[in-house]
Amino acid sequence: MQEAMINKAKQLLADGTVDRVIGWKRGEFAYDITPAVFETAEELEKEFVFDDFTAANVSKYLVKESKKEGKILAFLKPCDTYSFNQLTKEHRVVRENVYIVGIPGGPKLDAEKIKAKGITGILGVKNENYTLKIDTVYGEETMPFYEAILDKCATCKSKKHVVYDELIGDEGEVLDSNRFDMVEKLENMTAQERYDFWRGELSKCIRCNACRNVCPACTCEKCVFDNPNSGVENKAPADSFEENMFHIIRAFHVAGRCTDCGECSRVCPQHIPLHLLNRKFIKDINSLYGEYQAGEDTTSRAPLNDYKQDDCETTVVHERGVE
Amino acid sequence: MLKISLDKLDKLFEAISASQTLYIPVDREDGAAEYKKYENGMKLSSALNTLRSAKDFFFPQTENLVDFKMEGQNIEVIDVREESEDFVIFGVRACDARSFTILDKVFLAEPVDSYYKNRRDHGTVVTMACTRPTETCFCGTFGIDAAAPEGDAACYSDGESLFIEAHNEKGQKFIDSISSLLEDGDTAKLEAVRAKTREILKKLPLANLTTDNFGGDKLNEYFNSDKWGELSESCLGCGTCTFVCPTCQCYDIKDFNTGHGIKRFRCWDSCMYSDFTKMAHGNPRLTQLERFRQRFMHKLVYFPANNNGEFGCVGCGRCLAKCPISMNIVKVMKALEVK
Amino acid sequence: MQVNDNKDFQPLIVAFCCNWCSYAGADLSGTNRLNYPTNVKIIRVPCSCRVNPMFILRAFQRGADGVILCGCHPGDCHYTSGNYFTRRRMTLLFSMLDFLGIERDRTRVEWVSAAEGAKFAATMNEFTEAVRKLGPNRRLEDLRCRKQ
Amino acid sequence: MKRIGVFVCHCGTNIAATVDVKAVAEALGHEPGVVISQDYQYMCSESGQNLVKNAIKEHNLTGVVVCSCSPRMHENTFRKAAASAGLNPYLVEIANIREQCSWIHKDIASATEKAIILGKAAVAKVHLNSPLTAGESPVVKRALVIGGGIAGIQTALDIAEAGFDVDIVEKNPTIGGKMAQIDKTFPTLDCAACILTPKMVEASQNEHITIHSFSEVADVKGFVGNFTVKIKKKARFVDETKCTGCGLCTEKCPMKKVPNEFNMGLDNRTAIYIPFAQAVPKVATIDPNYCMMLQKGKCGICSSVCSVGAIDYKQEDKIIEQQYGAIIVATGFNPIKLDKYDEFAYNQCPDVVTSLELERLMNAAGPNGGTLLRPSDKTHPHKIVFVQCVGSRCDDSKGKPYCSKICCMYTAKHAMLIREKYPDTDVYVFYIDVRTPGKNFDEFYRRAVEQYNVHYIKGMVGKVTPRSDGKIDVQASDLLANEQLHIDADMVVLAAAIEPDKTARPLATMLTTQMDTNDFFTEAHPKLRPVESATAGIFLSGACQGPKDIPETVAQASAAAAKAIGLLVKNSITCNPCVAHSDELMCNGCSSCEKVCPYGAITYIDKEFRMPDRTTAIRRVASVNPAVCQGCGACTVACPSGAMDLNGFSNSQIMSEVDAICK
Amino acid sequence: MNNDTLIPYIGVVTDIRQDTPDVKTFRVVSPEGGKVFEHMPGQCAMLSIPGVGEAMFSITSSPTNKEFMEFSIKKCGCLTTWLHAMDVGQQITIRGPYGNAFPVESDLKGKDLLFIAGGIGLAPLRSVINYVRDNRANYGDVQIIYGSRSKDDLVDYKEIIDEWMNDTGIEVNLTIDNPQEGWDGHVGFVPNYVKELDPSINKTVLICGPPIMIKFTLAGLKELGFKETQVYTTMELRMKCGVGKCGRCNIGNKYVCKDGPVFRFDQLGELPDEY
Repeated sequence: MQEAMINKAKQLLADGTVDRVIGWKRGEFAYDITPAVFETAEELEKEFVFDDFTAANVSKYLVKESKKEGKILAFLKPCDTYSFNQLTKEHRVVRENVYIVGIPGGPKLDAEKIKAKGITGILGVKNENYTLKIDTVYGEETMPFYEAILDKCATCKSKKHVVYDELIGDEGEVLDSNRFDMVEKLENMTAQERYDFWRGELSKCIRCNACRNVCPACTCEKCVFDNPNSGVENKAPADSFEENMFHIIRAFHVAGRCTDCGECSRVCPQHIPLHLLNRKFIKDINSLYGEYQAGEDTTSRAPLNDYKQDDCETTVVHERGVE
Repeated sequence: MLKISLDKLDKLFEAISASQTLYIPVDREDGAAEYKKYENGMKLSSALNTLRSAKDFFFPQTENLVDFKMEGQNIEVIDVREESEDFVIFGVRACDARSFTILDKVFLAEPVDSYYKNRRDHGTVVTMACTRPTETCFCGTFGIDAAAPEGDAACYSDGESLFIEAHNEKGQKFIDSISSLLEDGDTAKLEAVRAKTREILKKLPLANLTTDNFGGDKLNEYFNSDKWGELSESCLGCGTCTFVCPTCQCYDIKDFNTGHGIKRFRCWDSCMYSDFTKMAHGNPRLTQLERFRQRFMHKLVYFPANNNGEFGCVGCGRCLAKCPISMNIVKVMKALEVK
Repeated sequence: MQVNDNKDFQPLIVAFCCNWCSYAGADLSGTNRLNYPTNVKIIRVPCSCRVNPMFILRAFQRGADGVILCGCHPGDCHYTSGNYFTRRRMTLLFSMLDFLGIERDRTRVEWVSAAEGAKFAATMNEFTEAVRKLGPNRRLEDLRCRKQ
Repeated sequence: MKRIGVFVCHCGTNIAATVDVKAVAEALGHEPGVVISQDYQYMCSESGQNLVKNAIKEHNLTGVVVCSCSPRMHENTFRKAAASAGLNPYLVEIANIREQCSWIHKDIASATEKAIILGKAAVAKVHLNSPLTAGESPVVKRALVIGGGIAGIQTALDIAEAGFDVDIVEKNPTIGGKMAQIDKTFPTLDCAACILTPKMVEASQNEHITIHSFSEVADVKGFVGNFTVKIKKKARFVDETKCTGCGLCTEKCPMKKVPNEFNMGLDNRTAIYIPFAQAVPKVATIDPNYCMMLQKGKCGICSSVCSVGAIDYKQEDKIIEQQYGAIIVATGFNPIKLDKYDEFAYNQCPDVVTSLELERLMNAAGPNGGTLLRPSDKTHPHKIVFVQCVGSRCDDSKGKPYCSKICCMYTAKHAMLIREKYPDTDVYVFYIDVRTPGKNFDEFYRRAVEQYNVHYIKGMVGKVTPRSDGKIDVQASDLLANEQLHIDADMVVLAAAIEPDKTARPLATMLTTQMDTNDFFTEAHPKLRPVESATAGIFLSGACQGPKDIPETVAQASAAAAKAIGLLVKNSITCNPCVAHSDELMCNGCSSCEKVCPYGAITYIDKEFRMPDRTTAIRRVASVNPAVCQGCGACTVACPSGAMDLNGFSNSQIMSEVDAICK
Repeated sequence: MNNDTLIPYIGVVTDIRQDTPDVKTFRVVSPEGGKVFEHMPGQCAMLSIPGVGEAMFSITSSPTNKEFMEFSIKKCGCLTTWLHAMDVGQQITIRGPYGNAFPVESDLKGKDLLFIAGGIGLAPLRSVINYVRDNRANYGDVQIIYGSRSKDDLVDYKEIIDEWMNDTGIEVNLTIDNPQEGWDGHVGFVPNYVKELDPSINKTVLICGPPIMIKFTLAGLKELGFKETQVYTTMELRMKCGVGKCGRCNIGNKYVCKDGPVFRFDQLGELPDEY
């Protein structure tokens, strides 16, 4: 696949279709892959990588990149195309300046999951028939591939690209994922249990803003949390309230816009399952206002910018689940 | 050297925590380790290092500096400082231990930061030698020996016993307070373990990374390097690297109106943030390139320039593991290096 | 469930009322001398759709024990559709607060028309009582703001 | 930091009895920025206003807080006072310590405490108020009257009299409304047609009035001074401009079995019809549900007999669009349906009729040519029972909670007319109360009782049972005599409650006006602004606002006209400056705000910006049209970055109020 | 515990002077009377209204003034707007003094001095000018070149006219950007005026003003033959702590709040171009 992508990129660069390519660049280790822009065939040959660790969603970079002169080739996984579509819908990217090549999705691996097994000194990771052979300073270790995949890939919602100019590989399908299982599990807890769960999670927040800064829905020119005039600006989780406030408002601001790409949880240094907040909104929207998948198209009305006269009343919250 | 059997660690912790607050690294459900206030029954984490650095003990993410009461035209200043209680941080790794001396150079320089000093004076750092360094470790680059950590007192494990020795008076006082649990031990096996650790350290992928080409005199070589654009291109401008970094100490001072007074607090800030240097009429670091450059120039050039060549990095590897887009000081050093 | 019914607790209730219906309804309950507790403090907004979730969280941060939002009945919005948006926004927000384990009864949306002075008073009595039973807001307060 | 003056009103004892106003003034005097804090007996009085004005000048105030009654009451009073003292009127905030404090609380200590908090919130808000200047928007000098009954006609005539163009939209083929169906009017007993039809003709002949009969309002956009209305002219299959109203077609039409709605279905009309002789416009209309030509494509007689060729079977509904400066709602009323009142056997027995049906039965143009006969067997009734309050003053879900107001009087009228014309007929009236407030009303009622010997019985009719002998058994209780009665009546007349027309509710939604729970339009103020709706530029005329008799309706119709004229004479109106605005530097151009704006006030422009790195970039940003924006604030919440904010109710202002309240 | 520099003192504003349409000068004393602390010319202090903000301002009064400190503050942000709106008697918080100072007791001693200021840039120089006036014997000739947008924008105009211009051995050259009614003095931008006046290259120059003015003036001075080692300026960057710890004003290995704000141009040249 990596070869095919490099060849495609070289071809498109050569024939002038695109001027730049956004993809992923090899790191020091097996897993520390960085999104990068390539401009020449040499760079691509040398550093372009596409493997089990190229999980990063590069759509958000296109907000900036698509406004530059010339056209950029973006390799988008199915989940990334949803983000891209949503950005197009919100006029945040210039569609004409992006040439999208759809590439197969994950599952991608999570180095943190390998490390959590106590495996240290990782020198190389190989996938042999869905068993990971991990070469370490302390000898070779193995673990099942599926135990090391990213959470976001474990609950993949779709292997189908919703936008592309060209595809490499076969098109997949929308999956019947079990992505709401955890949300449901929490809904079935008592309020006290839910409170304790979230206090435990959110108290870990160091307010590094990685979740926000990586989020393709968070592309505000100025975030309310950075704006001294917004009344909610803050830099540090100075009180448990601040942690709640930040995450509630962030989730609310992306409600109906979040495509469930899972990047927030992937990048959280504290492993807070932030995607659950977004998924709760998605689940509510689906069940209360009809199935809606942000990013599926570029024309539909976002659920929060829409209404029906016979929408349920807010009391629906009181009427269901566990108190 | 004095030692205690590893299976008696509980006793040791109980004894320490009886007289002062004890913090030890413990495992969290998600596999990460974090410092927790010791309570009976807690188990010392076997992880190499804690997810957050140990700097929190002396330089917490937020702290209240001073309170104000406003009444008409008048302002009352309320000093909220209190003498810290004595505490012990146990199990600090060599890299984090070194970070304290780096933070000291900032906070204990004149004028001394009394908030930091207060906690530093009351905290005893008990370090723990590494036996299982990992691929992201590069403390050796900064002359740190993971098998011989600094700190007020240091501990070493040979797999059976925990050996402990004092590095200064504070450390000695600590050892004295638990001496009844300790016995003299033979260090032969320990020395073998340490030698093995040092062998592993040499085999790590970053073992050959050196600071030879960095330092206070390298401003011109690196500041205008054309590499910064490429390196910073994918930086998200989040604060993860700075917040997990044991030596990053930039802070912001903010006021919070509680409705019945003003709390002035300081909190960690990040030079990676777009508003870090923003003023009413402009920003000297306009793009992520400048902000990204600042962080690494500070650690590799500016800090050594002011501190006799000491670098502002201890090679703990947290940023290597945690950066959402895996851009880090090692990649920067390798890309920039002019030999 | 709270066993203690917090008889002596005086909750602080912030009520956001839309200018056209609910604020007028509140006025009417005054004109008709229909009592409700002093715990309720009303903030006038042009439309219920002006109420940003941030305002609600802000109130809780600052020590409110309950927040109620009143607007025109669906279909009667002075601005045609404002309260329809309110309804969606608040349903999702309240659901999220519930998801985080914040007591459901601390938040409410009620449609009160300009003619429903009695409903306004009754709603406020009832809501205050419901919040009183819950006791002080502890799960969504900012400790720094707690009154010493 | 603002220099704020606080003015606490006693409102006589309205506030001062439950709120310690001195303590409020004293406490607010310590708030930051407050340089003067005073209390006064009546702040809204001239001397009270002067107190505010003088303080503004003397203390160089940059903000004013008045703790008084509801801002809905006197906000404008104090804003004007401030403006006259040179302070921008939008630097005034009202703390509502009467309706929302003193009137609802009894304990002085806690009410005072609350008043102080409300005052603090207003002070906190006024700190963040900025001076606002109202923009202007032009007024289209044309009015629309919706409904062509006596209310609509009167309003239209008055507006036209003032020299403005006015359009009447009437859903029926003719104007005239309910009054056209009425026989005589109380308390003078003059003929309704005699006084109404000249007005109808006057309306049709007035050069300023355009009548859109058989038409409906399809869509309303815009705002005061500048409404754009789509009017649907329903197909009547007759060219209005050609039809002379000769009536030949109606005579020749073979389809003669169409229930005649003008006569309450008591007789029939033809498929092509003119509702009544004096209809305006006097133009035939084809009822497509019954016309053979339109239903089956066979017939065409009307077309062949029409000498002017006015029949057009292919006519379709037509939408016309027109701008208006003001809209007057005059949609009127209908008697309620009596389907739920089985006890009165209305559906079972043709001789149980409603009062409006009785009007037609007694009318010379009615089904019996003015002779009162029983609908069942066309015999003369000798005993008639009137039942009052059928569906009015009900606390169950069948009827209406309100008093329909006109029934007592028209029943007295009916009773009197019957007794006058048919002295052999006994008339019984069952009533709960007889309500006769009004000029010469009680005298009228007393004449019915004393002069005409109408049997008024205070009591309820329990059951009405048609008997096989054609009589109707009326079971009732006489509350004064405390006995059960059985009356063998020949006819029973039910005074059915009246309710707003069914078209009113969807119309209210289009107009963005409010209705009460009974679907009557809500006036802007129940006492002081009874003919205006809360929505600027929309006025209320007649029974759409509440039950009314004819004199009251006409009075209100003229009042609504006066209000509308007051608007139309202006060349432009001052816009509400409390509108949304977008901070272009923060705007993402994402279109969320545009999606939630009910007025289409937000558009997007591509604007060139100087970026921080000194390059320029074109960015898509939102732009609000302040003349179109009505200031609801929906956009402010839809905007994730907070770029969109609302003048007068900004994020920071509301948050500062929250803070002050929660302090 | 020892006093910490982050814990401020209280200052009382005893006088407010409207200097220009957007500049006010505030007189600050300690609640007990007298100055809150001593300072040297060029040093700064952190002023704050708790809850509103805290910012660094140069102390415009001379250390030789033993009664009070003065700050000339231009209205440009949240805090300064607040300060401009306050009344006499208002308390503020104040901490400092921060930063280095102009070397009035070393390098500048005995020298002929040329002060060049633009707009509010006079504020830090006024401290030095008055210090020099009060220790006249220690310094040589003094020339002041001061320009602003208009006559109304000249800060401390009254003091300049009434005091400075009447001092012997002080030459004051004023200029405004554009011609104005009631102004018969020089019209033109400061850098050009400096070249026109062609000051002796033996002078030591102290310059402060908007960056663009400094840039062109410096270039002009170099043309005239001045060396970078002869020219001092004072800088402004976002600061929080004032003591070189918070990291905000870091340029290269310098912290403007601690190592500055006064720099000689040759020192600035060694720093990365990030100010």
